[in-house]
Amino acid sequence: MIGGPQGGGINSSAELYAKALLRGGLSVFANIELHSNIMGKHSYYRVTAAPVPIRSHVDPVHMLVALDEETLFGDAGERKHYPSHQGHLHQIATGGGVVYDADLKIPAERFERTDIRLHPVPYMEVLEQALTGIGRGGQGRKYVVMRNIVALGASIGLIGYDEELVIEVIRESFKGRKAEAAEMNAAALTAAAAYARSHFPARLERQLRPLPVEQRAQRLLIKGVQAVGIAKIKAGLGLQTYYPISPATDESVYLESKAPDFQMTVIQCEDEIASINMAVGAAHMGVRAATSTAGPGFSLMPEGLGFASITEAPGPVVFLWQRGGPSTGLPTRSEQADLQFALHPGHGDFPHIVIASGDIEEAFADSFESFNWADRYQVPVVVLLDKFLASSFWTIPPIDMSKLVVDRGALYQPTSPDTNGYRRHALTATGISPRALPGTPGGIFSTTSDEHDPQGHITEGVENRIAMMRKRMGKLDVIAREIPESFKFKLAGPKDAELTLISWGSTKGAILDALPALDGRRVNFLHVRLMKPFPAAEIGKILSAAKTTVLIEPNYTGQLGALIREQTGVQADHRVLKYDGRPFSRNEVVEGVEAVLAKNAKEWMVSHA
Amino acid sequence: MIGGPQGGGINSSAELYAKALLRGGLSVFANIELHSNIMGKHSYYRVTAAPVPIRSHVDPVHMLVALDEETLFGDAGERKHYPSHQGHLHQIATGGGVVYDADLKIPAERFERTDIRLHPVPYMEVLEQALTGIGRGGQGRKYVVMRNIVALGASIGLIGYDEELVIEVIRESFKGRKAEAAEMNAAALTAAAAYARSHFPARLERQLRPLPVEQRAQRLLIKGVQAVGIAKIKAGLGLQTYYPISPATDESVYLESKAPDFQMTVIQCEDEIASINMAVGAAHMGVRAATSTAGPGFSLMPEGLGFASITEAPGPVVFLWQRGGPSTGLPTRSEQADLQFALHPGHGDFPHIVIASGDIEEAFADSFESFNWADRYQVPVVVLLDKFLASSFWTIPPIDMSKLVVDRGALYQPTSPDTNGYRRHALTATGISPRALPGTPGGIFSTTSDEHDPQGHITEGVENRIAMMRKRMGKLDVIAREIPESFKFKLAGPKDAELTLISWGSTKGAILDALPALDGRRVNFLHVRLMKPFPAAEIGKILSAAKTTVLIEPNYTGQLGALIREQTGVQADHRVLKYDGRPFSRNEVVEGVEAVLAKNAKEWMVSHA
Amino acid sequence: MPDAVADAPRKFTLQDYKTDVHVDWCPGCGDFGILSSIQQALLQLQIPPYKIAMISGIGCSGKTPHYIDTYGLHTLHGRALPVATGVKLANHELTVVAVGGDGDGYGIGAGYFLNTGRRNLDFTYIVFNNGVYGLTKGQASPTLRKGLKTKSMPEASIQEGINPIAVALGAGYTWIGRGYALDVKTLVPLITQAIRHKGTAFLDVYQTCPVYNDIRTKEWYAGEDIGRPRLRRLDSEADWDPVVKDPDDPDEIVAKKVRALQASYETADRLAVGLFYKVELPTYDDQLAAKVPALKDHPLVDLPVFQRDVTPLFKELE
Amino acid sequence: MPDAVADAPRKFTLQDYKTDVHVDWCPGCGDFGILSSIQQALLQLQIPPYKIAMISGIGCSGKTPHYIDTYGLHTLHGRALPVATGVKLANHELTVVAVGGDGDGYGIGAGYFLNTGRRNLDFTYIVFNNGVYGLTKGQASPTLRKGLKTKSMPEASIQEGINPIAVALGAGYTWIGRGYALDVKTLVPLITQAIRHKGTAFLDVYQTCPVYNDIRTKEWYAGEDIGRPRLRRLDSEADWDPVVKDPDDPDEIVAKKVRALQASYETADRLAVGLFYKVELPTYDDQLAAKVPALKDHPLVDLPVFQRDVTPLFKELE
Ligand SMILES: Cc1ncc(C[n+]2csc(CCOP(=O)(O)OP(=O)(O)O)c2C)c(N)n1
Ligand SMILES: Cc1ncc(C[n+]2csc(CCOP(=O)(O)OP(=O)(O)O)c2C)c(N)n1
Ligand code: SF4
Ligand code: SF4
Ligand SMILES: [Mg+2]
Ligand SMILES: [Mg+2]
Repeated sequence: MIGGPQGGGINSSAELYAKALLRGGLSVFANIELHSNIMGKHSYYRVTAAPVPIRSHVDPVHMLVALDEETLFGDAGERKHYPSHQGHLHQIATGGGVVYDADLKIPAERFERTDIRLHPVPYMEVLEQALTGIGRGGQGRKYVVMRNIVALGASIGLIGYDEELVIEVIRESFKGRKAEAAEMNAAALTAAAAYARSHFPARLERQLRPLPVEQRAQRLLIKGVQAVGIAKIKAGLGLQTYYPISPATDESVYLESKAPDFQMTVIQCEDEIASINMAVGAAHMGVRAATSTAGPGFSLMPEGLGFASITEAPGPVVFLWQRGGPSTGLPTRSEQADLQFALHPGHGDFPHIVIASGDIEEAFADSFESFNWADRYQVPVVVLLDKFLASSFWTIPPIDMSKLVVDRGALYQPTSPDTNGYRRHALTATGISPRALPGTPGGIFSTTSDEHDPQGHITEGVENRIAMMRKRMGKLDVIAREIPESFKFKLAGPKDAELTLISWGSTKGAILDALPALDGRRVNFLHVRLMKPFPAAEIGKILSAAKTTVLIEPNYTGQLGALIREQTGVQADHRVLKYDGRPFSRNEVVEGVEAVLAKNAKEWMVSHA
Repeated sequence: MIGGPQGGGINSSAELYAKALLRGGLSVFANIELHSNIMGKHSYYRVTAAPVPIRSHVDPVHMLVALDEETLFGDAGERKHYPSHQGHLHQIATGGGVVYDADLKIPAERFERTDIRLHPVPYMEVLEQALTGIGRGGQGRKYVVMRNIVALGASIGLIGYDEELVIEVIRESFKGRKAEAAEMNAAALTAAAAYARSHFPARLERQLRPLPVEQRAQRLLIKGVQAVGIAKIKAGLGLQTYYPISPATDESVYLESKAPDFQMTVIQCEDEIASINMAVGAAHMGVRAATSTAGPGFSLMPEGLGFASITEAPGPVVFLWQRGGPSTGLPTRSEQADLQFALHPGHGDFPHIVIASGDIEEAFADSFESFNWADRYQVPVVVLLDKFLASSFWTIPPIDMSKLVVDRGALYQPTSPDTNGYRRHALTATGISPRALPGTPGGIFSTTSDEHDPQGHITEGVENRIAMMRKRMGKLDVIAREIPESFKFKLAGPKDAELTLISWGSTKGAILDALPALDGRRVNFLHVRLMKPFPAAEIGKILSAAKTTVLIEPNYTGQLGALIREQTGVQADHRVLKYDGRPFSRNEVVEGVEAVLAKNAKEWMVSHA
Repeated sequence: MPDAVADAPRKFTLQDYKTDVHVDWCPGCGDFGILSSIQQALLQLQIPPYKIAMISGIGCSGKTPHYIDTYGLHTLHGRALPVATGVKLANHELTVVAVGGDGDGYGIGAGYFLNTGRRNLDFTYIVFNNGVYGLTKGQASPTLRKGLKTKSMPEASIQEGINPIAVALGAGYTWIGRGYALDVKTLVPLITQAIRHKGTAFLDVYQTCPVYNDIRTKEWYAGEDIGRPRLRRLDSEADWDPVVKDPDDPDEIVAKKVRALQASYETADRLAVGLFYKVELPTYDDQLAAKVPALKDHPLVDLPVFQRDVTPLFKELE
Repeated sequence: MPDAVADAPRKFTLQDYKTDVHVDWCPGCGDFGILSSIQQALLQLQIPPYKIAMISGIGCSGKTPHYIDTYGLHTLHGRALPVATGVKLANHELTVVAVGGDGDGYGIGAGYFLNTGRRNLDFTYIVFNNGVYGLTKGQASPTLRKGLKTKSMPEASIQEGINPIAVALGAGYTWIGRGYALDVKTLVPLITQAIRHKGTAFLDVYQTCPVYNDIRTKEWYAGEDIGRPRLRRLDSEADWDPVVKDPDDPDEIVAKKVRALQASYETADRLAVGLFYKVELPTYDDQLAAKVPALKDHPLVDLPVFQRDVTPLFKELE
């Protein structure tokens, strides 16, 4: 773990390090915690690595790299009454080590820990050395930002990882005009590693080595926003609308950077009401349109979603990157608490699809298929994601795209330019009416957010109203029938388990990684993905067959639990909840499950750090 | 029933008539159906009366008064493809009668009904006569609008009601400068009644007579918007914000007309986002603030509701007058389909109260108490109402206000002007923190929509986050404990019924009136009112004890049914739904219940007219 | 029909721009004048109906698209502009005309009115300015002046009406005009110019609402009380020159905007109609095409975007 | 502190307007200048802290109320004005100051910026105009001019920036000014005037964002590249007279508005700061008091409104 002030460079050193571990054939998981602040507040990055696949983080730290004092001891000083954290010193596992700036002159006693290794490194001195080594003596102050690389270098030296791999990555990330910077960073890294090895000869218990070259499989280090962005490009995204908001902005920024190459239009709107409505307008024209936002932005979209649904627009697809709520809440933290809102995002009864992705592969598949569903069923689709999935780096094998097909749904082919033949909202068996692409002779239609007849004109007639409600709502049954089970849920583990864990979204990784640790027990894990239309029959069957059930959710009310009970009547025996604005760690899952079972409690809250 | 083009005067004649019936000691129920259009489209008004209390309408019509031809035969002509209605001729009960304009020269065969009485009345001719009678000969064209009074007069003559009572009401409603108009209308009414009696001597089977004077109890004829408006005035409403939208506007217009007398501020905002946020700002200042809207406006309020809730504002109270959805939908029609949205009106988990009133008395009580709850628990409150309740006239005895008390909740009394002592969001046992009224020395606080510490300042600390989530959400338990059961639900009829009907909101009246007609069966009726926090234990107990349950809702998905199952696990055996944008009539309730039971169907849809 | 139409090529007839939908506005409503002016303008321009998209908000005015036989989206209250923007971005080959009421555009839609002006996408926005919220029964709209009370208002308005022309100037609209619903002869050419203009054209149209606005009536505009018409036609003034000659000359732009602002203020008995301001600047469409050259020849909806090759994107992540 | 303060009565000290909350803006952020200017203005006016309500939107700028020891509501993104309006309506004895960013006020909040100008409630609105969305990492804000690209933007903006002063003139604000965050000496008096003004005062403040706006830097405003300051002080111009003498004279109003508009347009090397326009018109508060006389002497929150006698209302329904 590396911690320090925002803007202090922890991101780059953590990401360089993670990439270097990947190159060494290791499986890496890296996630960041930061404040809703631009500069100065405390932020920290966890990098977890193993020779076997991992998809989550753990709380105990084996190597803490501190760029400042607060990282060690917290900010209890800052405002007496309410410290925002206790520092990370106490999180270091016995036998673990800490790297910090010797210039801080922290007396060893202050650490109050004899079970860990202290590695004070004079950041500036080492930096100066390194710079001198490449003929830039005395320029340390100018390059003070590079302290983060010094700190990284020292830790690399201590865990015994191959620094060449790090330097390779550094060189790649500082190219062209920045080549010089690459060399300075490389020098700093090497110097720091050397310093660490020479001053702290005793090796750390936990050493981290690259795999032998021949064992290094081809893998990617990818964030949720990248997976979603690439899937949308693949699916044929035409228009992306957005209004800046964390954690969603990064996805739009990613698409923006690729827009010229892939002939897309990405537009920053004046607000989320404009974002959703522009997307609805574009969808009606036949373009695959999407908008990305977080809870506060989604709270401005009910109006637009109802409009899209009643006018049977083919979309848009709304990517809802959840964050800590309610209201402005915790803008840069993680939570999965927008499910119930996403299920009822407006007044009246109208059809839409809600799917929640659990990991990179699901986010990719859901993002791609959503556009097919929007076109095919002419409904808006909400893809639920979150800050943890958005900003964490996951290690995955290359994604198989060979089976991906694009389905634009039923299009109207005018037989004659005579417009009167066409009914945009024609009543059909499936409730789906072939859509004309505006601009087509003979396809002329108008439609409205008012109740309308098959031609799209306003009518308040009773028979028509009933027919239209049945047409629109009936589509949900068609959707439920046609979406393959693989998109609805996954049951991992033995069918006849004695313990069934239930969860959704990005908590998936921590739970899967925790299963082996729930020692002895015969346990399986039901991960629910399609939230509307809900696979009630299938889920109901699984849960009524289950012996003991534990619901695991990162929100206060257990929103999936409520949905499951509403749809199946089944209530989980126990609930493990977390609502501190931080994602579940692997050990928190284990701890929570063990606790509810041991205490036979209805509910248990977990929160580390 | 009186029908005709919008702007044609059916409202005034129907309302004059209803008032006259009330004065005659009868119990009256009057409801209107109209188009979202200003002039010309078809509208009709039902006036139902009986010597015994009634709170609903029935579909069969005993006297149809037609101001135009469309009222009889519908508009199938207007746009070939999709007629908006079939006219009301077919709704006339056998033995019933119809009054229409003889000048329409409709051949008797065209009525295709030999079982009803036809009363062609030459509206203009009668009007001319009447005007001549008061020295205004030849001015008929000028007063053509009075044809509605002529039609009314004729029907009064035919049903044999006391026209003096009508004239009394006419005189009251045309006062001062309008006195002249009163006399003209009175003359027209008398002339028409006389014409009817002389030309159609054969009396109608169904005659309507006033009760003997001594039997006429003191009663009111009141609409939902009036009941709510008066309750808010009584409760101490300070600021009402609104943006025009049917069916909510009438409530604000009512308050606006009373504002000067009662020292209130009623402000028309630029949109509903402004409406809710102005109200939140005012609530924080200590003023009792409310906003009134319909579904489309409420779809713009999630953001403001979350803001009010996380900042623990004492309110506002949001009056949500439901209408036909989704989206713009059916602006002037009735539906109860905003419940699920009102329960989850924003992202994240936050506390608020949702209560749905079933009739005038409940609307009055809920409107009054909501302000106490908002102040006491510092949460926003949503009162669910609908178009049917808003615009229908109900007959009620005077409301007992002797037990109404105002509760402002815990207020902070500064002990010293030293501001640092005060914690606006102090952590207390109940989760409720005494609030200071801005302007008070020593009460200074600031608060924010970001997660905050007890002082209201931003902090992202984990311990504080957990404490604040528990504080806010914990208030829901306190609320559930403290709100009296009488506000939670009502169980009408025998505890040990063999059939239990379940419903909510304004459908209450039709169901209560229908109970006697569900002949033979031992039936009771559970009317649910407090939706959040939901009285799960009590409702669960009642329903698990129930033998056969029938859920009755005017929406497509059975939204209360979903809530009940989510909260109690109990699913109703049968569902009677109606989603044609019209309220349940008494006979539709009977028909629906008989049908699901007879066919043992899971679901049955009813729709008359 | 003005003569202009007679001379126009007869390919499409007025009938081609009309639907069989019953028009449910009140008798004598000014909306009829605007509706027929739009239809006549489209006729004069001979734009194929299937190449037109009419986008409206909610209100009496919002019903317009149902009466014009082109593609139409009758959207949400106050959202006509964002939807129209999405429509144009998706298919810039369509002639897009957004219409809506003054409450729709300057009240709930004010934020979009302002921000749409900044983009200069090539479409037209026509506001039916009747001073009231018609469809909700006559409350004051944002253009109603302070102190005025229309018949269905309990009391006179205590907030000032906005000056839409002034706001449009501040927002950056590149074509700004005003018309009068009952003067079809001058309204038709204004609409044709607005549609022809490359960039976002904003046209505010004074519209009578005989049912609720009993102040600005037909007679009031005609100035029957003051013996002369209240409407002053800008183009009838010799020295009126609202068109910026050199878009790169900030001084000319400011000068023309300042004159437009001056002309836009209403006095009790003088209201200006006509073209207030026009400047030719690169449209948003042009600038998008500069980033994605394919957009020069094809609308976004026609680009070959499906199953794009994303392998290079994955490569970046190894 | 400017001398003015020294002369002011010493009842409340600067400390009284400060909290112990850690200010988490970036080093060198222009917001520091605005914060201390507001505190100094309040000090000069000697308004008791408990009689002040600071209302803010969301953004770096939105954090301001936490740093000023008065009542404060740090609301939602773009909603500072509606909340401030509700606050003032509820208690007009409070001095209400709304603050927010340029994205907050002119982007998502544009509709409220426009419609608030129409009411003329007696409060002050200060916009921190830094040309970027600071807290979301530097995207273009609505004031960023077309063609400009700040460092965290992938490409230059292709939409025009709005002219807030011009929009404010169209919206009807009765006091319109502009300041510069790093010129506290002139900013303080502008803020005191704005707060003293009876009616809605709108003050746009050019603010440097050293982290994301690398175009309009401290040096740029100082005009280091052109050898003279870019900022032009209106009050330093002899013939500058932005105050309307006769509010009943429409011609003077229009003339003054037109001059204000003229002065408001920025050129590459000239930006005006100071008071652009001021007129004394009846406030919304005054007009409400005309309807409810009790409001003359008491704020709404103090009126005896509970358990009103509603029997007459029921009588009407018998
Ligand atoms: C979000 C929302 N709020 C309120 C309404 C109700 N509503 C319908 S039309 C309208 C205003 C109509 O006035 P205007 O926009 O001027 O159009 P006009 O009817 O005058 O042509 C309103 C407030 C709505 N449909 N949606
Ligand atoms: C509804 C909503 N959308 C988006 C955001 C995310 N957001 C937070 S601050 C901000 C903009 C900040 O820019 P500005 O208003 O100019 O303030 P500054 O940070 O520059 O002072 C945005 C878009 C939000 N909080 N709420
Ligand atoms: S209400 Fe007014 S604007 Fe609406 S249709 Fe009638 S006359 Fe026209
Ligand atoms: S990002 Fe810019 S505006 Fe925000 S605090 Fe930093 S310098 Fe100031
Ligand atoms: Mg209007
Ligand atoms: Mg900004």
